[in-house]
Amino acid sequence: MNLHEYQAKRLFAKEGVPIPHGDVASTPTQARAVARDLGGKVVVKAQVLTGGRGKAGGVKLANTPDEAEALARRILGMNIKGLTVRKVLIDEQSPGIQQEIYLAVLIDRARRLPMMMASAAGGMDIEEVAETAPEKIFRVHIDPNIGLRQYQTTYLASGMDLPQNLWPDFHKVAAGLYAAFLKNDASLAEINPLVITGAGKLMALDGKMSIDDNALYRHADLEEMRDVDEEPPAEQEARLSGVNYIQLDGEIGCMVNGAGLAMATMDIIKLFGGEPANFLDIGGGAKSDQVATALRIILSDPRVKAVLFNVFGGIVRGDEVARGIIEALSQIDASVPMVVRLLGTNAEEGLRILEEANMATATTLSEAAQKAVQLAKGVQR
Amino acid sequence: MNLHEYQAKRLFAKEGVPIPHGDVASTPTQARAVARDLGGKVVVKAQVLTGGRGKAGGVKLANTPDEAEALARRILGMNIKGLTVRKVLIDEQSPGIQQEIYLAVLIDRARRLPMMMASAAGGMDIEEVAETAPEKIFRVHIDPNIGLRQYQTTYLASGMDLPQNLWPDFHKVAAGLYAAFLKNDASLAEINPLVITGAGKLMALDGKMSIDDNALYRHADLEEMRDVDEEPPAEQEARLSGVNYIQLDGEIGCMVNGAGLAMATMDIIKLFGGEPANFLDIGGGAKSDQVATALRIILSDPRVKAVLFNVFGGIVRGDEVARGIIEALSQIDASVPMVVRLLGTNAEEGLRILEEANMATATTLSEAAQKAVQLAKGVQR
Amino acid sequence: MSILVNKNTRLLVQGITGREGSFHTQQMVDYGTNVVAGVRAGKGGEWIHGVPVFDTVQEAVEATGANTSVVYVPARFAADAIYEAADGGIELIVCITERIPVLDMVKICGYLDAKNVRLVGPNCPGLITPDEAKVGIIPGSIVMPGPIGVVSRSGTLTYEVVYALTSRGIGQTTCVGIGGDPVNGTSFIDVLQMFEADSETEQVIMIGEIGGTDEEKAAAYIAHHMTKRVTAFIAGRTAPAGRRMGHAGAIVEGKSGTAEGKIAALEAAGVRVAANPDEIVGMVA
Amino acid sequence: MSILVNKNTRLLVQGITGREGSFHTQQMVDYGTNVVAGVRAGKGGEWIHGVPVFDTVQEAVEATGANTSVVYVPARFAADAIYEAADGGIELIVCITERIPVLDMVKICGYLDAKNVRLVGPNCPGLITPDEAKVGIIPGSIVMPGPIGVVSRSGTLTYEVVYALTSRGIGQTTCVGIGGDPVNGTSFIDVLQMFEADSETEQVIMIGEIGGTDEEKAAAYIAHHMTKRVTAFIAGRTAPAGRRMGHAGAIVEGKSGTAEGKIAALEAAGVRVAANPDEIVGMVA
Repeated sequence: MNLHEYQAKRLFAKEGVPIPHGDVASTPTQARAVARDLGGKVVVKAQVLTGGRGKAGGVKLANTPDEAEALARRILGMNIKGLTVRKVLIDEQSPGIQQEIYLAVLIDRARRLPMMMASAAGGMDIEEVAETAPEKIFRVHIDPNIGLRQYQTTYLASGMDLPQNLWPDFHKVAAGLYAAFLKNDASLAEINPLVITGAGKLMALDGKMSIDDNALYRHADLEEMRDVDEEPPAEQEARLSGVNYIQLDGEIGCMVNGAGLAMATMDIIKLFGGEPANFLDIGGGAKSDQVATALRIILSDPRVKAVLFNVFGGIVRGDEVARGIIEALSQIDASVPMVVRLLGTNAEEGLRILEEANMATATTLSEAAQKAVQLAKGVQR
Repeated sequence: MNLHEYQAKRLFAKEGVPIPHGDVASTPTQARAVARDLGGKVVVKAQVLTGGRGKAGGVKLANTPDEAEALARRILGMNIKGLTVRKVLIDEQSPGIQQEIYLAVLIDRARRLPMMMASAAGGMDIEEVAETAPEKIFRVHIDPNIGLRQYQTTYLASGMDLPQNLWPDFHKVAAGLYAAFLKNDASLAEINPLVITGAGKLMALDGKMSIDDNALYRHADLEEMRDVDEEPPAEQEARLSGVNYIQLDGEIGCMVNGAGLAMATMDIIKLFGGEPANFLDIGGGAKSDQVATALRIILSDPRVKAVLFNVFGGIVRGDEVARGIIEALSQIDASVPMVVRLLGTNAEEGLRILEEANMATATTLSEAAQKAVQLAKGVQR
Repeated sequence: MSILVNKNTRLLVQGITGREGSFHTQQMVDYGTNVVAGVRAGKGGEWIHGVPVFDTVQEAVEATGANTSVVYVPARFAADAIYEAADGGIELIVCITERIPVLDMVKICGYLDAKNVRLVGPNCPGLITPDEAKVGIIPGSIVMPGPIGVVSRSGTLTYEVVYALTSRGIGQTTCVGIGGDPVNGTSFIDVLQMFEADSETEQVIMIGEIGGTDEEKAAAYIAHHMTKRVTAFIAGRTAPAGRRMGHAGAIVEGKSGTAEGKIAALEAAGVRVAANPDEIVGMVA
Repeated sequence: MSILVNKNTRLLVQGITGREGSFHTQQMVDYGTNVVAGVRAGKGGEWIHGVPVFDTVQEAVEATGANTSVVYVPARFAADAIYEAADGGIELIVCITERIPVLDMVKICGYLDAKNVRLVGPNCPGLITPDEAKVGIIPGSIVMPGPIGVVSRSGTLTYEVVYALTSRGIGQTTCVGIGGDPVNGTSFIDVLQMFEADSETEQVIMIGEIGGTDEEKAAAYIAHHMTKRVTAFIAGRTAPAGRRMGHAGAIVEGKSGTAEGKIAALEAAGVRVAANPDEIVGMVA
């Protein structure tokens, strides 16, 4: 789960990371009030869960509450990469910035440890820095048993040639960022830029945070931060019933168990000239009612012209899946043709159930995909 | 630093360990008020930092507030093993106790890990159980990186044959005790007895806790719990100036650097027929003002008839020690004879300073101890 | 021969009384796996599918000599189960459970490394050595003994490939699902190393997917250390780029997280990469 | 020969700019120890007593090839210094600092064990191999080369014994102060093992004190594994029993924490135990 900038920065501030004074607003009037309280010179920032908002015109400076209101009016409702801006963050301006630093913590999958990365070349172009001048990015791995140690932040600060009088403050910011990462079960916590202000202090001007979905059960406070407005309704329903669903642009709905097999199924649909309408993994241990929900979600997409079921039972059982399909079809008026491929645990029982209900079946994945592509084309005719 | 029962139990309760309702009282009137609030049937318990208070009559049951007041009057001011009782804990009685369990966490020096011990044979005689039936004591080592795990408390509970319906509660109590141990940098946290009440619930009837003195700098709240009334004034002064001093019954004051050498010095005094008046380790890095304080403390004991200085410089420097002695002697009217033995780092400079001041010196430890014993006897004549 | 599990496996089932644990214990017993014990605190003394249940792993190991465990307990109890297995003297832990928080896995992996205990998974289908031992949830009906070692980050995609092999009469030494979580116990390299050392394994099939850099590292390993032929499939060529947050992932992975990057690395290492899973069978036949 | 430190020791001083660090660096340099670097964050680039100072251990190790470090930093920064040394590639860490909380030491020891890094101390005087290297605070003037290995839990009591040896012309291979804290890096057994294996050490002197069970464990080790003669002294025969709290300590240690218990265990293992430190010299002569 991704957090908005204002949410991430508040979590950082809780751990002692300095952030600008500011508040979030949902209307131009609110934006004006916040700007007035901050003395007028503010920055108005679209809160939207995607990158590139700056280039899209979602971040603007205002010098008066009037200007802030006008900018908020322009930015609120703006569409950035398919997402509607519903909130703006109004922060006080930080004049005379001396330097922009990049600082982040994430999981390094290869070393299986959290890693902190820092670079003196912060700001927008950090990915380019990573590619063209990787020696400008300094990294330390953090042993979770002993935490981030002062010598590690000294190594980063000294590597970045940070002025020595800022080393103790940098340690506090880095320790705060790591604490926010750890306490909130984040998979990413990033400050870009961390600036040296005109007054010579460190301040986190922007913040990003992704939370490990698997850990949300122990963070009720974070679950409440979820911005359901930014989530397509079908994906929301899927999430609530434990199904992993991502809507795409094609015409063949897929219901598969296992993310790898789901991706392979999409790949093979494309290989045979079709376009998948979605990624859908019903997950391990899926019960028949989950299968029914998944099918309802697939069919709620009007672009879907055929559905391919590809279930290879292991922890999922074929009979449960078959019953879920039959149950769902009894409730939905499904005019769309379907192909079912069922193998593995309890597949025989599942196939018996499906054949009783006159469903079309297939044996190999290639066969199933080709049938689905043909069926989808047949409907188009 | 040792905590009183009521302090330890409050720290346990903070971590979710059930304790009886109760409060502490310094006067019989207060004791009466607490007993009245608790409904009259209470237990009155002397709060004193030593064992054996039960046998000394420091723990008594009362059935009415009047009885509680009378008992408090009798117990307050009582002398138990040299310590005066200044507070009593008034707890509600726990009727119908079904079983007494022993539960403790401490550092196992050999394994270098915290260890939890539990026994179904709790109560007063647990040391005897340890000696005669060690198989009745169950132990688990706790890796501080992963904490106390549920399977470990299951092992303890199943080993003790605790009724299965109490296993979840026992896990909570054990986890709470370990949390209290860890959060407060304890070297010992002990519940004895942990009882199964008549209502079938677990409850910590007594509690003991020792805090690691070296960690007190990060626990201002615990430092405030220190009961300075239970500390001899000389030991308190020593502690505040960073000197490790324990008053004994003999006539030869010792000032030594290093605990091992201090003990060896005491041993050799005894070997030559003397009795040490104290254990005193001025510690590593002792400065001259600390030496002066230490000497003042030694001489404040009227039983002292001679003083033996035994300082082997390493991190402590001989010249600093010598200056401290001279400085102290310039402030104190010391009629007591002294022997100084000074070796190691900067010893030459120290000896020069001492010889200038006409102090008696010795070369070997045996020689120094013998001289001190003779000087002490000379004063007696 | 085979790797990791075989006739000498003495299997302990953690969470044997749960819905999944009980169902798959039956499947493993039916397959002929030597399931010697189950664990569920509070159910010690009971029997399930002819398997004795104990309150703790320690008791189970002492009583039965179990050397391998398989974990079916729900995610929030899985870390506890893995630590218990490691402390109880189990040498190989196979964790089927999915949705374990990644920071829990970071601590678990560090702990197990220090103890020299191997973990396969989590969020994996387990492993199977045909006709010897099935540990996890890979359907026994789709495998047969033979010369191919299979290792995969994916669950059901593994079944797909193994089923196709068996349908064509090509058997397997051992099939290992290492799981697709960001942090897990056993990597491609670990398993490739074991297959390289296993005298009966003649060829290896490796099934990867997008994300992380495990396939790229495996490619480097294969190029320098493998004498046996490796055939691969990478899922996710058509997967849409997620709405990425922040720059950190890109800094770490660069282009290497993509299917194209992985396929290029593998092909550079001499690995033949199939365009679809059905194709693999023809490539190893 | 000798153990742990010698002419090949390339010493790094952590906390080199502090009062103790600076003073003892001078002493170590004067003794002829190969002090190659010092560390103090923020003072990188400076020089102290002819020794270059670095901001981090990593930089110091890269620049100078330091293999051993000695820690003089104050207690609340000592854990950080030890972790830094271990992460920086130091093989032997000698921690002079006293008053480190015991729970910090528990974590440190676990961390170092997993990394295979040796720690001597904390709260110890360090070690010295006469005429080769002095690491810590043992006065160089009281030692001389010779055939006796000395190991001790006490600081100044060690000096006492070593001084007596040297005064009588009996030299030492290496003198090791392991420190008297409840949890520390190196035990009597670790050092006894090294002396047993060291070809130049002919006899060993072991100096213990009351508390814990390290001397008893050493006694068992000596009985079964030592061929060289061990002579011991235990301080604290006359120490008063502390006002003990709770029963836990007694359950763990029983009678073994007392001087009587330790002396009995050592004598049962064939170790001769001196009644006072001056006596030891005559027993090894």
